[in-house]
Amino acid sequence: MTVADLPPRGDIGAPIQQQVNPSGTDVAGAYYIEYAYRDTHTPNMVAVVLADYRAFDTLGEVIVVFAGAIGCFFILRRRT
Amino acid sequence: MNTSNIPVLIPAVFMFAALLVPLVGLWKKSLSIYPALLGSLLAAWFSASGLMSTIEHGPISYHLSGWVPPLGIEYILDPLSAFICLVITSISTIVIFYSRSIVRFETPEKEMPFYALCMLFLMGLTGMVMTGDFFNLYVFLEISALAGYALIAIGDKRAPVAAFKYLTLGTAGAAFYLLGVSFIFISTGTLNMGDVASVIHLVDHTVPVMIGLSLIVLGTGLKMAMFPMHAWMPDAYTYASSAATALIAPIGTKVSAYVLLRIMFDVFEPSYSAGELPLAQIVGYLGAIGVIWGSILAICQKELKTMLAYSSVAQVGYIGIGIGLASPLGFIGAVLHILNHACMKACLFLISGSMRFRLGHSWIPKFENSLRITMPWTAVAFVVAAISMIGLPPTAGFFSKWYLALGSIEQGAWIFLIVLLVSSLLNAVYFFRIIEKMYIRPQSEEMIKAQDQDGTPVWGRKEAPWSMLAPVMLLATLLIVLGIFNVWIVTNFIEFMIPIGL
Amino acid sequence: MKSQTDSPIIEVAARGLAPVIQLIGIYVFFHGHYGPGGGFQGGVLLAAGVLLLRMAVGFENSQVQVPSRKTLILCSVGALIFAGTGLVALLMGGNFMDYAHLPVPGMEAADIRYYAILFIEIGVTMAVMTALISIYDDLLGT
Amino acid sequence: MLELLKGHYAYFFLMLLFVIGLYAMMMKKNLMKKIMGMSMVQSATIMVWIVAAFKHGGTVPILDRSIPVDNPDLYINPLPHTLMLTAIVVAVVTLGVSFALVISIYRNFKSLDEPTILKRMK
Amino acid sequence: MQWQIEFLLFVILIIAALVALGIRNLLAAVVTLTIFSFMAALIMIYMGALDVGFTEAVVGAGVVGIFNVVAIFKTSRKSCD
Repeated sequence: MTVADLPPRGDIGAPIQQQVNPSGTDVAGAYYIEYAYRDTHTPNMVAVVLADYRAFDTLGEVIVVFAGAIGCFFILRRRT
Repeated sequence: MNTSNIPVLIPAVFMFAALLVPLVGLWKKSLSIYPALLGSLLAAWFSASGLMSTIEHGPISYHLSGWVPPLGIEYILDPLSAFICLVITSISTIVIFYSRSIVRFETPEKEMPFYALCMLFLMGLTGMVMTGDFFNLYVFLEISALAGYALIAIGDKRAPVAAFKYLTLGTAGAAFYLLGVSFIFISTGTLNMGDVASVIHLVDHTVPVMIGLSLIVLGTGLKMAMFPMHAWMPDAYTYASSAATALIAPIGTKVSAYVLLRIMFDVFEPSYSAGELPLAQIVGYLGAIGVIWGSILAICQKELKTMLAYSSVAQVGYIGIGIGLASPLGFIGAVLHILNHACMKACLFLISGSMRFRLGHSWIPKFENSLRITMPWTAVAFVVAAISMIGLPPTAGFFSKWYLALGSIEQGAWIFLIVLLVSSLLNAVYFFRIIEKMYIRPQSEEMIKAQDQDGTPVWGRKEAPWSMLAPVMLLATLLIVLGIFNVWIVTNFIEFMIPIGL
Repeated sequence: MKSQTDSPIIEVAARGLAPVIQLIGIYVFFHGHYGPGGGFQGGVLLAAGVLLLRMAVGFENSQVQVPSRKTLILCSVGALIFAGTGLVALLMGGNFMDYAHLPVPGMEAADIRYYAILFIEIGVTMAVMTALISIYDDLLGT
Repeated sequence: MLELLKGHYAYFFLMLLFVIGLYAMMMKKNLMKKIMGMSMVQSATIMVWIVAAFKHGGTVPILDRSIPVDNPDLYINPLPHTLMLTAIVVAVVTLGVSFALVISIYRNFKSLDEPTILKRMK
Repeated sequence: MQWQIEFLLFVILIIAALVALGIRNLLAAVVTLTIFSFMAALIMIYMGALDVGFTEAVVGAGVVGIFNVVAIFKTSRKSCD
């Protein structure tokens, strides 16, 4: 029953859809929508967030893929 | 290099080392250890200088991609994270230095992926320690977990089964963590830890936040092998190869304990996670049960590595007790135990590796007093580490238990005190059993006969090569040094780490 | 799957279909700035093309496209392109991954970011494509 | 009650899926079935974030010249989408490693059935 | 908003999950899992997450399917439960 206390789906008043937090900092989502094109001249906001604002996450993602490849190599390949 | 770049440089050094190992290793296999060794030395240097600078000038906040924290990812170097990073990097340097011949012996032809996975594992751990962002923590958790699954899967014939168990439980833990983070994200609208800390008091009475925190604790507890969730650990540590175990066992679970400390006391206020929701108390009592349970099961084991794995369950329980006390003394005990236990476990697992390398087994009923003749220095190191595990005064292990005991007396938590005393006795039982076999039990007929046929003198003949002996002796010395200087460590480093409000 | 399939229809179909899939992959990769897509999806599609060939015409005959000895090296080179871009930004005085500090003369910061995103996506594509092929080769055990 | 159901039914379905996946991970005996349960757990977690990002009246987070960006209510939140892209990649790679482990287990024990494997481990 | 369609998608998603776990033939289970993945992608696209839905479709139908089939090919095809 915990999900019943979450904000309903699609609610514009939910905390993640605000522009400013109660503590005065910007909420990331609204900032990305507003400034993504101005900062990078790229229309696809998801690509901007992926490759610029949170680039280190994406680097981690690539490293995860690399770790998977190396891991399978380590587990299965019997001769090089 | 500017000190302000240190927070990102520690994981980045490991990352570049991991990416360089295949390039070097596919060209010439025997060279693949050098990028790994160089990388971990460099990272150790960075974390030492980071610790010094953060004690002098205060915490450093690093903005990745140059965006201000709630927008970009933030890395934080404060005394606690720098200290844990220093522990990780120095232990890993020692273990990688040790691993050179044993990797060639136990997993032949696979040096290149082994060292690449080591570097990825360490990158994940240091990233988890440094990060100030909930989702970035998840990514690094998965990097270290994936490397860990693969490292554990090679070794004994039964190792893949253990690794599969670890994989299912670890993935479930990561999914719990991600679900918990999603609840907190939906309730607060931000992922940055500092930002969450500043708005959490507005929403922390709502059910999703409570459930979210509980799910995070559950997921991290799975990774940390807290008592009811420890099922993956003994098998995994027993069947994996010695070098992999020596790398994963001392530091892998400790980082999850650090994450728990961070989230419960830094992001959420201690009065919330230890008062309003009794999560810290639950962690403490589960830790107490785990201490007793792990110690009792360790007594029943016949294989040295399994015994050490069960004793790891017990030692993680001590950290749980330190969290459960939710007081400055408990915090000091937990952090000091992270350091001490990393050194002790690394030392013991390295010794079991040396035994496998020279004797071909680490089966306790086959130990006898020829060990003290054939491997004298290793036996001495084992005694020092065992004394430290039991917790006798001159060694490091005593002092973390001492702080935990002081904390539980201060809180009036007598159950924890009793658990600490009883567990020391149980530790004594299972370690003295081995020491007795090592020093007193006479040689069996077959062994003497075999040596006679060999005809060569056996005195000190089978001691491990110096590249394996030196790390073991270094760790054993370190245990005594840490024990002597523990007050200096606590007053100069750990005092700065205690979170506000504890 | 190890040997060549008996049916020529499958082989012809796979040989005809694989370049189309890879073309779509390249389109998805370059169109990532303007629509759904980007490095990861493009890489997966490129890998899917190669995997289709590996399944249909056999392991030995599909070495021409991506030799399986080179996959791990290419994967780490792809990740190094990504990480190296960040490192260059660090050495030029910015923070790690701060593309505005990349040494490209005569461009404003937003445009540098635009091209830097494209550049790092090349690394992502390379790494993902070769890693997936490498995992497939290892699973098949040759 | 109906209002609650209409706003939250996605969450209820996803929790159900999460529990089904967990059940499969714990109770199924075949290793491949365990892996399937694992991927269901991950899918459920991913979709919780996606559902949370949704906005009534919002469009997809790709810049449309005719819709002004000054009002963030007109675009769906792009942050959870980005995060879940990473999570999907992680899920796929975990799946790959688990298949490698399964194949390795099958080489050693010639079975994928958990009780049989445990019996042969002795 | 036609929420009935989405409700139907969710119901199919759950049914596909249950069927995939129930079938004894692993190859059939993999096919059902692909349906599951496709439904998940449709739901994501319905929620406006084009990138995620696209990725899920590419990955779930393409790569994961291939890996599943290879794993079953290298091991056994029958499941006891």
